[in-house]
Amino acid sequence: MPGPLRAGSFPLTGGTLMARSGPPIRLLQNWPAKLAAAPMILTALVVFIGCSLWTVVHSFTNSRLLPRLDFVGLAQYERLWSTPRWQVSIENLAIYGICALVLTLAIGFLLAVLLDQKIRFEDGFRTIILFPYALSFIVTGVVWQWILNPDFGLQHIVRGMGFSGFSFDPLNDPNLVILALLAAGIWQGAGLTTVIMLAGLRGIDEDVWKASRVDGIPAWKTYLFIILPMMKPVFATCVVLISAGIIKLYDLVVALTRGGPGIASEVPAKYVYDYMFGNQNLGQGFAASTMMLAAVLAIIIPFALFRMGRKRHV
Amino acid sequence: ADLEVTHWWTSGGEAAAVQELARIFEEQTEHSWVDGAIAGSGSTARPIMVSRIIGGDPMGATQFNHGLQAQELVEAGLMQDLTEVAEANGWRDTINPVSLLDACTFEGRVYCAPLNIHSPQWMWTSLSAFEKAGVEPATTWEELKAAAPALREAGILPLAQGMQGWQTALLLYGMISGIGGADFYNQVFAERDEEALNSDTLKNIFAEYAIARNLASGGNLSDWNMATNRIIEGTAAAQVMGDWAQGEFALAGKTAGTDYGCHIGLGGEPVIATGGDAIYFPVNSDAAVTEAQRALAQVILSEEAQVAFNAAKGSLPVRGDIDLASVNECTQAGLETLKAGNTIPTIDLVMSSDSRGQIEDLTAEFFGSDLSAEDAHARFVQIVQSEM
Amino acid sequence: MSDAAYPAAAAAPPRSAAPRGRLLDGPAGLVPTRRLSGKRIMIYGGLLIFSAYYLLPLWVMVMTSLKGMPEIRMGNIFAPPVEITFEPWVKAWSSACTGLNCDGLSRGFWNSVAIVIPATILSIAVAAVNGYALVNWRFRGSEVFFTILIFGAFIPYQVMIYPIVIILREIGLMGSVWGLVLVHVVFGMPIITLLFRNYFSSLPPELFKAARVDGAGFWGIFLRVLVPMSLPIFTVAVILQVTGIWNDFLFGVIYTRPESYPMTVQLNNIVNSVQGVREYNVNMAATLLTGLVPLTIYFLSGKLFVRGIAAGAVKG
Amino acid sequence: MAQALRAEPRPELDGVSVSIRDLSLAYGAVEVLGDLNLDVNEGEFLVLLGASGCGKSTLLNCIAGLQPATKGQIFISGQNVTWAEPSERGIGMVFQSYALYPQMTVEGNLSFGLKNARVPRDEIARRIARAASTLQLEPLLKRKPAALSGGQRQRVAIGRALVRDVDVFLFDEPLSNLDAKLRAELRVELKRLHQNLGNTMIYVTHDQIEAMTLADRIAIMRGGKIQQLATPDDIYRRPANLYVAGFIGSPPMNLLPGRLEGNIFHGPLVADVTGYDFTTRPRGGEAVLGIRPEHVRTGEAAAALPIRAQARVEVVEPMGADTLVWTRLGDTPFRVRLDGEDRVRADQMLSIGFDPASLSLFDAATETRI
Amino acid sequence: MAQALRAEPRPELDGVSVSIRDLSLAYGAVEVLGDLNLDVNEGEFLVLLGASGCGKSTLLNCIAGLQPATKGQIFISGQNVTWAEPSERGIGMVFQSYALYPQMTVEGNLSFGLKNARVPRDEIARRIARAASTLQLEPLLKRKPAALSGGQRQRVAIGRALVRDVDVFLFDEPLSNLDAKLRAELRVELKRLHQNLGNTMIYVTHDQIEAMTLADRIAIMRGGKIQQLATPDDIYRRPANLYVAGFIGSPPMNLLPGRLEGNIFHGPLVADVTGYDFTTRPRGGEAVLGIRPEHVRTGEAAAALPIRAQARVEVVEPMGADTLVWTRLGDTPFRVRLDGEDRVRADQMLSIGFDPASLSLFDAATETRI
Ligand SMILES: Nc1ncnc2c1ncn2[C@@H]1O[C@H](COP(=O)(O)OP(=O)(O)OP(=O)(O)O)[C@@H](O)[C@H]1O
Ligand SMILES: Nc1ncnc2c1ncn2[C@@H]1O[C@H](COP(=O)(O)OP(=O)(O)OP(=O)(O)O)[C@@H](O)[C@H]1O
Ligand SMILES: [Mg+2]
Ligand SMILES: [Mg+2]
Repeated sequence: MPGPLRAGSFPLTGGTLMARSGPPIRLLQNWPAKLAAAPMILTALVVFIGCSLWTVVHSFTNSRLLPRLDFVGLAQYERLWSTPRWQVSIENLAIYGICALVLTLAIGFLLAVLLDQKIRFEDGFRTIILFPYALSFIVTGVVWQWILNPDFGLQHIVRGMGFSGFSFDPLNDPNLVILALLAAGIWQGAGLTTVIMLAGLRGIDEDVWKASRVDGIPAWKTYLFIILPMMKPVFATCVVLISAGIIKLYDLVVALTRGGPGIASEVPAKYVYDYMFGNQNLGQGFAASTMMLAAVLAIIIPFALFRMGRKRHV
Repeated sequence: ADLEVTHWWTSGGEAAAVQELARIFEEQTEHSWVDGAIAGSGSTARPIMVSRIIGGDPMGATQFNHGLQAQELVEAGLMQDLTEVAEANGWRDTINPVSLLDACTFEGRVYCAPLNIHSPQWMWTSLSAFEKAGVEPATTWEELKAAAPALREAGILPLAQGMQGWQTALLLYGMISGIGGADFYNQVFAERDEEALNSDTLKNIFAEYAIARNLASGGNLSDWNMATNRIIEGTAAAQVMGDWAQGEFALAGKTAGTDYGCHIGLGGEPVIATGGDAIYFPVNSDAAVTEAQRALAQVILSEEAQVAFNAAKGSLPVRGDIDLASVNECTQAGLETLKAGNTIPTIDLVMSSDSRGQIEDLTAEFFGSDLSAEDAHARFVQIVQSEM
Repeated sequence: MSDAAYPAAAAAPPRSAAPRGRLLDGPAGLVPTRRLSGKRIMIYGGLLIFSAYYLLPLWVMVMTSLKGMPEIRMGNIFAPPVEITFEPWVKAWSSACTGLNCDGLSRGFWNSVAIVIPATILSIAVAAVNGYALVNWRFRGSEVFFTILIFGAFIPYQVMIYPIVIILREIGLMGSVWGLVLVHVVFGMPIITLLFRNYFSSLPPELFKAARVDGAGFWGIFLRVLVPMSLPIFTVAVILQVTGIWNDFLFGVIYTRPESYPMTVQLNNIVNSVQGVREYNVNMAATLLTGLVPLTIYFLSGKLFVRGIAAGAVKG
Repeated sequence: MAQALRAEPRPELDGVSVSIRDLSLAYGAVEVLGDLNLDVNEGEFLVLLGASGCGKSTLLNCIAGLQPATKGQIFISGQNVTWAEPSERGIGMVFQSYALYPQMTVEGNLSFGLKNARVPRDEIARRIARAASTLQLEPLLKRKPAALSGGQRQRVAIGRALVRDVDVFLFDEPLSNLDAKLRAELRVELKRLHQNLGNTMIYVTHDQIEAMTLADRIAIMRGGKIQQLATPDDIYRRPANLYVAGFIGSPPMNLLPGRLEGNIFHGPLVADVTGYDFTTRPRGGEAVLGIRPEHVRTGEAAAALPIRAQARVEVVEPMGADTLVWTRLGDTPFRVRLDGEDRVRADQMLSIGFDPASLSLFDAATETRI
Repeated sequence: MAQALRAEPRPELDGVSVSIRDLSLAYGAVEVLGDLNLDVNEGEFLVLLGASGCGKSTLLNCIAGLQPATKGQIFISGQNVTWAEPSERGIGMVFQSYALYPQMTVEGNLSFGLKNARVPRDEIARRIARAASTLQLEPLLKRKPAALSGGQRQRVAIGRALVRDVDVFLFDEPLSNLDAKLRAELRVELKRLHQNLGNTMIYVTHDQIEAMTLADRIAIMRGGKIQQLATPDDIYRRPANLYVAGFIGSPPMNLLPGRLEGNIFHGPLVADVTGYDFTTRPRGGEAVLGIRPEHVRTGEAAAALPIRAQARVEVVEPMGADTLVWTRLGDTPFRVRLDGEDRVRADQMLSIGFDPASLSLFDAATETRI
């Protein structure tokens, strides 16, 4: 007869009916699952939690090129918040984030609705809308830089058509550069949103459509007042995906504008990167990334609590 | 052994210079050069280099601007000690100015091999552009200002200025040393003298800086070589840029004096900042690689390499004992200034990357917005004073 | 029971209305479709406008890449080339320079392949097992770990670069392809695990229970019951990971050596190594070449991807 | 065209609420409805009954205008509505999945269609009040569908049809998603509703109990064709063909294959069917004899009947009020339904008997009643 | 403790196949099963019956080992299996959704468990052949589940349990996904299977017809507790409390509230219940009188019975074999089930009557039978 511990850890041993006769040991319960989930646990604990903590701790130091535990209190934060570039970055991220979120959702939904009209060539249209998602931000940046190039691109073409006074040069106009980022960002990202929304639309009970037709409700009203609210979970998925991308916005900026003209299109992630590596002030970079982390938590935690709470109450 | 060398010399002239260095290295030693170019600029490449070094996967040799950039790596013992090579080859005697070697020295030991001297404060002018506008080619900042209306009239951009932070900052440094003079430059950056910082001279320089912003408006340029290209094409009149711009001119087949003009500083007393690139050799565990590292260090300061490299790149050699008869008049002018001892330290030697980055941000913001000269001055003073 | 209880057949209502059923005048048959055309025009018009927005950059890329530099300088980026040249493609593929390396993208292509294959396989394998454990073998704290993982999807990569350098150094993988693979596994984990978790939780739990009664263990159930029925979600995961890893620049450049730089790094090098004039045609050709693999995958997979997304993403 | 839709009521459609003429519908090459004709009288409760996939919902959707027909015409209240929009047809519809608008309150669900049709506000209030009181929805008006039970949701869905003030109600398996108990209750409510309102109702189901209890007439469909259209009683007692006979009744009719020679049926048992009410002139030949389990008598009661046999009990299924006994005649399983009080055991022998008047005979070849 | 649990088969469990002792289960704070005790005899067919959410599946999963219990013990064939793996418990299980492995053939589905248990290959073949012949699966062995009808799938699922050669079968609503006709057929097949195999079977359903027809004993559950455990007949005739009375029977028992004084019940009707078989000493007080619709007689038959009343017919639901008539006694709806042959019309007056022996009386406060 195997001892209780071994019996617990090897539930498949023993006779057919006499396998385990004592209560199993807590930690060893379900052990293959725990073993298999070890990569996840390690990632969660070591990389996501561990690295974040490491970063937070070092944000209170004056580390420069190399991380050093030489604590300086809140000095890095004080400096961070008095730096105009950081303020501009935050502002840009807020503007870009809100616009990109709203526009991506709106365009994604609109396109999904258009694709849902039992059209011909649906596959073709869908592929066209989705393909930019396959490209890297570097590619996207290069292409849009080229299209928006004042000497060759859009401005040049429009002027060539006779509107010689036409001026549209967002890459070099601090006030318009966000538009360039949005055009490129949405170009790349709206396709996935469209596909998810389309899947969501297809998942809606046909009978609701029939009911609204019998009620004589025009299609646009049905979409707006009935279907849209039914798609809440789909929207939630999209919002999570889009905002994860927005907060990390970096590659596109580097590829398209390098933060310029001036510092007009700087974003927090770039601030972090530049300070950590370009300016060799790790402490400052860590302070900035801690602020980003805090912002993410401030958004996610209430969301997660809300969802958990809802689950519990149902 | 294979020696991997990482650097960010990827523009036309720069690449040609690296080519020369690699050729000589492979000719003179039995080692081979593995090129690790990373395009972009120092800020793209540096994190990659640093993370590889601290990640325990060092390259054989790597470019750094010498000065404070690599100091912490040296302190942490991650860099190869080259003192023996330096002593054996008498670097201290040949390197001119000797401050370049000092920048490589930490606690009496040598940790890097200076490669070239950058003199950032040059004004390059397009002679054809002035001709088109029907004005005398400007040789000083004041003349450029005077010629600006005529240039604009002729559809020529008076000042070709890339909008990236390091370029706008470079213009500012040039104005401080050019307009304020060498001593003033030292007071501001090296001594961080309160009086100098709050002087009318500096305020005035910022006013001039605002004028430069006007002269550059409408250029819509970002990369420095795009701006240089405007000078080569003759669609812009002047650019303030380092001597590496000469590499572009050379590549485009232009000659100094007939196609373009070069003027040290902005018209005042010519002073040259002596910074530049140095090659560092991270500590590694492979003896063969260490061997190759020492060989490269030796090659870098050899006469042949100094000539070939700097001729291609358009920069100045770090050895004072080289006769560069073949160089053009611009390099000649640089060399003379150097010989005369009219030098100032480059910004990397006196300011930390951190402060320098902040200054770059400030100037980039200044060029990309309508920030007033007064505000920019105030913030500049603050940044300099907060330097530890 | 008498017959009277059953009305005679004749007295019953007609068995079908056929005798009365001839057509009367007035509309009959299919609704004429003309009535819908206004709406259809709007739908197709809208789609075409958006398609133009999406296709325009691709068009510009292709056209530019087929022109010579003189033609580009003259003109209209939207115009098709007067004289088609494949020179830029050849140059981008085999001779564009970065520093001293003038072998174009070709080397990076194979490097990318060598990175993408192990990273995709490994990251999907790990994420699929995670999703499976999270749905079917919940243990204390499994949801907590999952929540942390999802938080991780939001953390900017820059935050992680330094500590990961240290971690990789400690486990001795810094600079090797396997280090990069590990990084991709870690950063691909949140979203792919989420996909698998959603998918597995949409499968009937009875299937899992039946397999347990049948004596299959943790791996038996996963490999022999669940994996064979998860084609749609594996397709999505493969597409997302292949494109994501292929397109990655940051990790590729930081965690590998120059000789194993992926294609995107070389693309960046080519695009940013300006030698005199920017060679837009070469840049565009290089860009297209780099995008070719993910684009092909998207164009080929079409419906499968959409179906998989529907299976894995829509349920919140 | 719009003119044609607004034609005058036609005398030949008097008393007919919904008339379907030669309706065909095909999805691509698959014909789902074939040349279907059907007249539903005013105030009638018509149930469309059939197995899954037989085209019931499709027919209902055609009537509602949710599915354009390939061919044929539809008249509602004497108007040709073949090309009319669903909302213009004067119909209300209730769906199996309720199809409530989830983010609106019950009141919003009821009023949304009316608001769209620009019905004046006090009229809307009046109609909602009326529907709510008819269906006892008053306490629920402010709730959202998520906070309602299945039965309540279905009542709201009915209310949404009710407020439209239309002549014809269409139901597509409205009770299928409810549990048995609730289903039985709502069934009675629906029946009461019909008695009170007197509207025409067309009701799709595959539950024969629903069909039997609710319908004035039942149309049994199969493969897009109507097999029999008659009162529940007729359908139960005189199924028009083998399909209907087998479909209606739970447990289903016992069907014994054999030959009819004169008035004598030779099969698993030999039966003199004199007394059977032939529909057509009886011809000899292959035939099927059908007898419902509840029309079979046992024991003493059987002895007095003209057709008799002995059978061994195989399985006994007590169901409370009655008991189902499975026996076998020849090779054919034979079910007998007994009162719940009767006690039978497996393996015992049972004398059974039945009356020719209560059986059905079918031609084996054409499968129609003879 | 471990020692005590590892005891030899226990004499007190002789003849008991599955024994559940003080089983409790809670999801977080929600108690789903509370201190449940249940003994299932060897070869018995036990049905767990209850409304949705009452914990039937949870109990079954506990027995199968798919859901660890919070407290209590489970014995199968005399062994304590409380902590054993599902595959080690000697059980086979069949699920409502079939839960066939979609990518395996029928044969693969049947053999999966055996292969896992490393049963020799020829033994596997033998068992599959046996199960396939029992369930007539031979022609299907090479097909995949997607190519099977619902009934065939469920037969395969049963086969999968069968090949395991176990003592106890667990069924979780195996027939709920099938249509009515198929359900009735498979029900009989299951009954035959039990008769042939003689294994212990525990069967979860919420369909009372299934419960009544299949069970040797029925356990009626509510809120994780067993309300009554008895034979179908007992449960039908002598429900232990009001919940069981209302739950069992379709249409459900008529329940009339009132007062019991001596042997006289005062409610919507006054009834002398002399002749009722009291369970406890009758006490006066609030009581509920229950009478099944099928135990109510009408017309002449009613006149002879001790309890009589007159009622107006409100709704008539013909259901083929019988007819359900809705009337009202006082304010309480009162259902009467008549033979399908009887003809009644709405609004007519009906004399009704019933026998005290066929009714049930409950204490209004405790809701238990008196
Ligand atoms: N959009 C469609 N395309 C092709 N065939 C269809 C479509 N909709 C329905 N059908 C087919 O038409 C036939 C009739 O379908 P319908 O929904 O009317 O059946 P039903 O009688 O309502 O069945 P159920 O009782 O399952 O609701 C079915 O065979 C179905 O497969
Ligand atoms: N994983 C779970 N977490 C929390 N509560 C649960 C969980 N599973 C079941 N429950 C709850 O336990 C109770 C019993 O569920 P169970 O599935 O046993 O009911 P059931 O009697 O089988 O119902 P049905 O007839 O609908 O299958 C329900 O109230 C249910 O909400
Ligand atoms: Mg239907
Ligand atoms: Mg259940």
